[in-house]
Amino acid sequence: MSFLEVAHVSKSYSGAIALKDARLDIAPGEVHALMGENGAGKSTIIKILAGVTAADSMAATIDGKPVTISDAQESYRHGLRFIHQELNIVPHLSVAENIMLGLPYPRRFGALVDWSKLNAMARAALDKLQVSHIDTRIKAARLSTGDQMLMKIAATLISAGDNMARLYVMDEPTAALTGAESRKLFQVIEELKQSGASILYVSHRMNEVMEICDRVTVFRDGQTIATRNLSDTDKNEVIHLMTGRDVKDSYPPRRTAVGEEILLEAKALRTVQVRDVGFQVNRGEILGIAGLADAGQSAVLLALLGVDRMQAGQVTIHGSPVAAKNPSAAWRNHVAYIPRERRREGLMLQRRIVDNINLPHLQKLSFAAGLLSRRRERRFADALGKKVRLKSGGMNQACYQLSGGNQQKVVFARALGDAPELLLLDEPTRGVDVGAKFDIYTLIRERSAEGAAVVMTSSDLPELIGMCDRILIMREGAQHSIIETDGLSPADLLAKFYD
Amino acid sequence: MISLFKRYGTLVGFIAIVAFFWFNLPDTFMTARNWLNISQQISMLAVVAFTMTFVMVMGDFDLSVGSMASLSGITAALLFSQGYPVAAGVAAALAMGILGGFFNGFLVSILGILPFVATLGTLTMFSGLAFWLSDGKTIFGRDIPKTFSGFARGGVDIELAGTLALKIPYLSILALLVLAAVWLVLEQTSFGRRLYAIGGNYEAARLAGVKVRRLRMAAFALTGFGAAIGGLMYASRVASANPTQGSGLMLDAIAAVFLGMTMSEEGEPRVLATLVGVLILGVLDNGLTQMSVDSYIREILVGAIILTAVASSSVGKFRR
Amino acid sequence: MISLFKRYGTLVGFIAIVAFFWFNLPDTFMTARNWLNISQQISMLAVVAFTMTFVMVMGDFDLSVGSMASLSGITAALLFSQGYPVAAGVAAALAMGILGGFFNGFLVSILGILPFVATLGTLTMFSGLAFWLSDGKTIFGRDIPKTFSGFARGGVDIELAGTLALKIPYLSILALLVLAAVWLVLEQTSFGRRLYAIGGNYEAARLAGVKVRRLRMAAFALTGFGAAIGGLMYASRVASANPTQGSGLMLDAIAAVFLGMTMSEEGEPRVLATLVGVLILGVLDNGLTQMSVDSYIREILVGAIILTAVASSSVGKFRR
Amino acid sequence: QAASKVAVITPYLAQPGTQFYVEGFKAAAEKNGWETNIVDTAGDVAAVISRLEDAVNQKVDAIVINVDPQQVAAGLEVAREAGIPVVGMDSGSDPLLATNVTSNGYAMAAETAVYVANRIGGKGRVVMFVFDAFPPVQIRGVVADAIFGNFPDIEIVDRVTPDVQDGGIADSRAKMEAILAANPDKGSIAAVWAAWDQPALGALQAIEDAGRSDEGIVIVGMDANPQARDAIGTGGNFEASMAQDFIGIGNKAAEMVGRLLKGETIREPVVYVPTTLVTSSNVADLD
Ligand SMILES: Nc1ncnc2c1ncn2[C@@H]1O[C@H](COP(=O)(O)OP(=O)(O)OP(=O)(O)O)[C@@H](O)[C@H]1O
Ligand SMILES: Nc1ncnc2c1ncn2[C@@H]1O[C@H](COP(=O)(O)OP(=O)(O)OP(=O)(O)O)[C@@H](O)[C@H]1O
Ligand SMILES: [Mg+2]
Ligand SMILES: [Mg+2]
Repeated sequence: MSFLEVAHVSKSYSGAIALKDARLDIAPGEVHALMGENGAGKSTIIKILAGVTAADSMAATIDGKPVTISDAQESYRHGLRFIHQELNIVPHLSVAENIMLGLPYPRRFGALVDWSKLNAMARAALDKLQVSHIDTRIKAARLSTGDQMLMKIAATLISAGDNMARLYVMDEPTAALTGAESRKLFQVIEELKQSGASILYVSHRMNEVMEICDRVTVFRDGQTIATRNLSDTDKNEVIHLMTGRDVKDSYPPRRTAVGEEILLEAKALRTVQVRDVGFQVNRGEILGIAGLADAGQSAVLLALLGVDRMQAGQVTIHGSPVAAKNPSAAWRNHVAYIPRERRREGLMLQRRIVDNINLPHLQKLSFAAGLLSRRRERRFADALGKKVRLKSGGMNQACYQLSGGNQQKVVFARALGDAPELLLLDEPTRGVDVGAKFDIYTLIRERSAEGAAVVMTSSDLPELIGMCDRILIMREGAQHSIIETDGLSPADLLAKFYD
Repeated sequence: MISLFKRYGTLVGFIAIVAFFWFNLPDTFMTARNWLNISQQISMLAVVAFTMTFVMVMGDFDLSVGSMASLSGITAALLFSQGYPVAAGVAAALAMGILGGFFNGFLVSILGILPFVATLGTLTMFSGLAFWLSDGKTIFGRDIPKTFSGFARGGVDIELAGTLALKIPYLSILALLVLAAVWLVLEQTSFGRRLYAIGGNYEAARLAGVKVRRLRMAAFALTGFGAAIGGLMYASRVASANPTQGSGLMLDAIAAVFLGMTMSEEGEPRVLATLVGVLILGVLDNGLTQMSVDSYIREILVGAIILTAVASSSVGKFRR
Repeated sequence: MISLFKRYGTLVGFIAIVAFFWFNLPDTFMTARNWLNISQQISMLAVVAFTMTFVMVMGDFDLSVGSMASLSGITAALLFSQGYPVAAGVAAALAMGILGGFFNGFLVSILGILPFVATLGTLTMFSGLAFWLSDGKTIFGRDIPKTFSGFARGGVDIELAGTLALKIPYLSILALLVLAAVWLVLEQTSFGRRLYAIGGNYEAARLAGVKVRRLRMAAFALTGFGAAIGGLMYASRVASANPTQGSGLMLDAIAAVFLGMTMSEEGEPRVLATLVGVLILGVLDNGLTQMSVDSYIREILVGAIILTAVASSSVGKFRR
Repeated sequence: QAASKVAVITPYLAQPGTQFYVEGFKAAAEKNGWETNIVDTAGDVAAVISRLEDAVNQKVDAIVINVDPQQVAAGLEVAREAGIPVVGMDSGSDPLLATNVTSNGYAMAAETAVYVANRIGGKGRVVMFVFDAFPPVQIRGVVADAIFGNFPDIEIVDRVTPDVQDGGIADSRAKMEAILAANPDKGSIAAVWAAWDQPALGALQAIEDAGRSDEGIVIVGMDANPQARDAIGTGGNFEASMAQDFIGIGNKAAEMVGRLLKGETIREPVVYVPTTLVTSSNVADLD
């Protein structure tokens, strides 16, 4: 018998349908994958199960008995635990407090927080993950993104009172994790499974899903398309179910030769975060940057963009040092950048898609005296939206209403706006579905074939190997080596991160 | 339907208020003359609120506009009293506004002081300066040239069938011009678009190549400029300048912008919406006084009416 | 080192101010008596600022505290004048504060009105109510019982070697008690920690199941309660109540909290830091008066000094 | 012998009247060679107590206040304990004050109200501008109420409390414009009685601007500030105001302080300084 069964789940946001009669059932002790393209409704059903979004209609049973989920506490009492898609941390609270967020704190003297016990509980949760390097008393803001994710995972492992955790729901937990951290997570998932709990697992990484999941339910356009045992199916079928078409889960091969001309050159670069970085990238070349969490991959991009001030060294972009002075100069010189955290650093969530896409290109869209032409704005954004296959309710929709993957596409569309000659991409496919990923890879290849140089980071190692010509390895803020990707395996690459 | 009501709740509220006064003051409220009066009464607040929109678009605000308005009036009057021509006094006052605004922008944008603290500090400083320059006194009478005070009394005559039908006050016309200018800049230029981007996500705007610091400075300067215009209009209207006369403008201007914000989908300020905010404040004052409502009860009513108007539009819209 | 200075720039600024006055007023400034004076002078502002911290921790603020303080004074005085005992008047005033605070919380948290608009609306309403209840008059003289006004004059005598050495004013003691209470609640109870969570990331708190609406209401109620206490202290100190007497408290209280915020790592308010903010404002007033600085120049100086104190700590710390 | 130190503390320095008291006081103090410290608390009464404490702490020789003494009793007691004499300048009498120097507010209000009643022949509709939150002004309202109440044919149209944050002119003008709009008929308003000059000036502007200056609406104010005198001098609707001798009050207060510093005691709890009704006939004679 199923542990949790939900059926007839519908939800619409002021007219836009997110879920339409969707269904999901989860057996005890299984790892159940929930898959679907961006915007298919995965996060929405998860928020409904968590009691933080109200469904328009739903029939839920637990152990065969009908239940309601009207708020977060009720969901908790049913034994459901959540890691939501976006990293929702409270930066100025301590790690321990973030882990205990929403749960009653242990008390002494009736009212006051018992900090020792609080820290101990948080510690215990982290220990279950075999994480020992995180101090529970420091502020969450000081953790690296990967550690923040581990913190959120630890939070689900806390059991307060006699409410046994029976289902762990993880919405794209590995999107912000490095390979090694992901492995740790998979171990934990295995242990949780052994203890009899179920896991509902959302990810756009096919390999992960094939590796750790038992069954899969596929959503498309808010509807449940199918549920399969993963042993009875394969990647291609799942992708077909998701997209309704045939998409390859692979990397479009390079079709043109790397150019001769050096476009980007960094010499002995040093900023507050990185040092000893030096490399060249030719037109038509793709350089990857890899390393353990926070080894300085993103910081290299920030230095190239001119965000972090250079303390030493030199960066030239098509021969000019000016282009790397500040972001505004960089964009003007046809450098485009995709930030790591799209919500915090990339998007104006409350504003329209068209405004988000056009932001760096306003100059070019306006007449004399800075007067804008609405028509030009609209056309420009439309064309780019089409190019990245953006799924939206129109260019005037606000970005917060888009699913995560489509938000990423908006950021991508912006970067492609002005025929960039240098693309700086920090985790360009984070949270993007297979189909869209392939689209993005294709776009990167296209730009590259047109003579652009690309520098990208990714925690998805196969992606780096599949897309890049060379990979620069960072270790603790310093450049370690640059290796060719021909014949490189993910395991080889991972090994380079350690001594 | 419901969402329309939510969006335009504040506008509906405004219309309801007008309808109410029309009904209760059938003879005097809905007349061209009264509306011209209202337009003139709110013109100073309007100019300050319109230009306040520049900084509020970025999610900042400027508490110093009131004392800047006073300072601008004092500056002009002081020069008048020393025999300088009207143009010189006005120019100096406007320069003072721009300078003060840049100073605010510098504190907020370059030094990184929170706008509330920074402009509270300059509020105190500008006000102290106004007092110090004027020695705390009101400057009036012979010291204020007739051409200057005449501006606020004058207007464009509109003749109908050969007889003088109406006089559209210069003050109202000036406010309209400022409205048009602010609208153009905010809605139709890349400068304005970028201010909205800063308000939408400062970090994202910066990483997308927007020159955030410079723009923020410029926006504060424009707000200071507007405050100075407002101060001059005020001084012209009362044919005098004293170091506190602008202080009432600040909270009202911010309130007007916020009232307007309830009407935009994503809660960002729009200058046309600010106009509705200003009108609500002005009409309530005018209508309730005409109805001889006790001044204290009037205050309570104004608060309650504003909240009701806003509440209907914001239910479930903003999280914060 | 530099980062320490940035973090504690405001504190360093405060110490510099104290040192400056100590040097310039060697006989009178750094005396126990003067500090007791200062502590008493700032006690009302302190209480309002401390409790204002509750809502500012959540990223909200409350503009209505000033008029709530006035209203609370009027409520108590009115009951006194009708012969009710002191306890009844005080209880009614405090109840008024909690009620008004809940109303603010309701507007902000349930109806979703922006705090600025909501509390600007209630500012007007409370002030109107205070005027209406008191008929605009100052209530004083025989109407204020001696036990009530005596509180602000009294204190705990401290004897040294058998002679009366010092009197620690009740007002100062009360402010300290409020400080301790607010500190305990904010830093050491899960209620307070959740307020911080809401301020740090509203969405995260909501997704984690924190009852954000209810907590927000409660925080506003506490701020209203604090404003009422402040109002009573003020009324006791001036042995009278009038409907405008609290109005100066609002901007200063918010400023104090903001000043304090410059001292925390992530820019969140902390009540102990708020205390430093209050002290800066109080010490400047006290010292500059003792130095016989012209009132107008004093204003300019206060603004400039606050900005300097803050600037050093905020360079590059806050983006917004 | 060191110069005597005198602190002048007021919350109302922004108001013209107070400025003249202070000017008069300063002039006299300078002659006596005193060191004066003028302190303005910008409307905050509790801050006056604080500043009193500071002044005592600073060991000044005398203090002058311009605020209701009952409200600052806490500070006055501190001064008394320290043996520092405090003189009130238009602040009300109180046992804690050595004396209070002022004009007779009751008499002033009576004089202007009676002027209005006589000018409109004891009948007509009158708009009053009052401000009850400030005790000395509140007194004026009460006296005027009593006098108008004594004329059965005088009707009070509205008793307006203008918003004084902006100094009072602009808001009073807006209020008057609304009242004029609500009473459009010629002669429907006979007079405007204002408890101080700013609202009277605002009302004047509103009436002139509405093109109703020929209806003979009588406006009176009080305090005869320079702007009001100008208006009275032009012979328009603004007909009368009461001139307090502000400078004189300041001078007199200084005289009292001088006597106290010499060690004299002062018997009278209140010392009155004469006032004058200002109309177009005598406005030119006053400077
Ligand atoms: N607050 C909202 N307002 C309006 N529409 C919304 C809102 N939240 C989600 N949607 C819409 O609901 C649909 C489902 O979104 P959801 O976030 O569940 O997608 P998802 O399957 O999790 O996608 P992804 O893989 O990109 O995270 C999308 O079309 C999205 O635009
Ligand atoms: N995880 C945490 N997050 C935030 N603050 C904390 C945390 N742990 C401790 N603190 C702060 O540090 C202070 C001291 O903490 P500590 O755990 O040493 O408490 P304690 O007073 O020693 O209690 P006990 O006797 O139970 O150990 C606490 O009062 C609290 O303010
Ligand atoms: Mg999702
Ligand atoms: Mg301990």
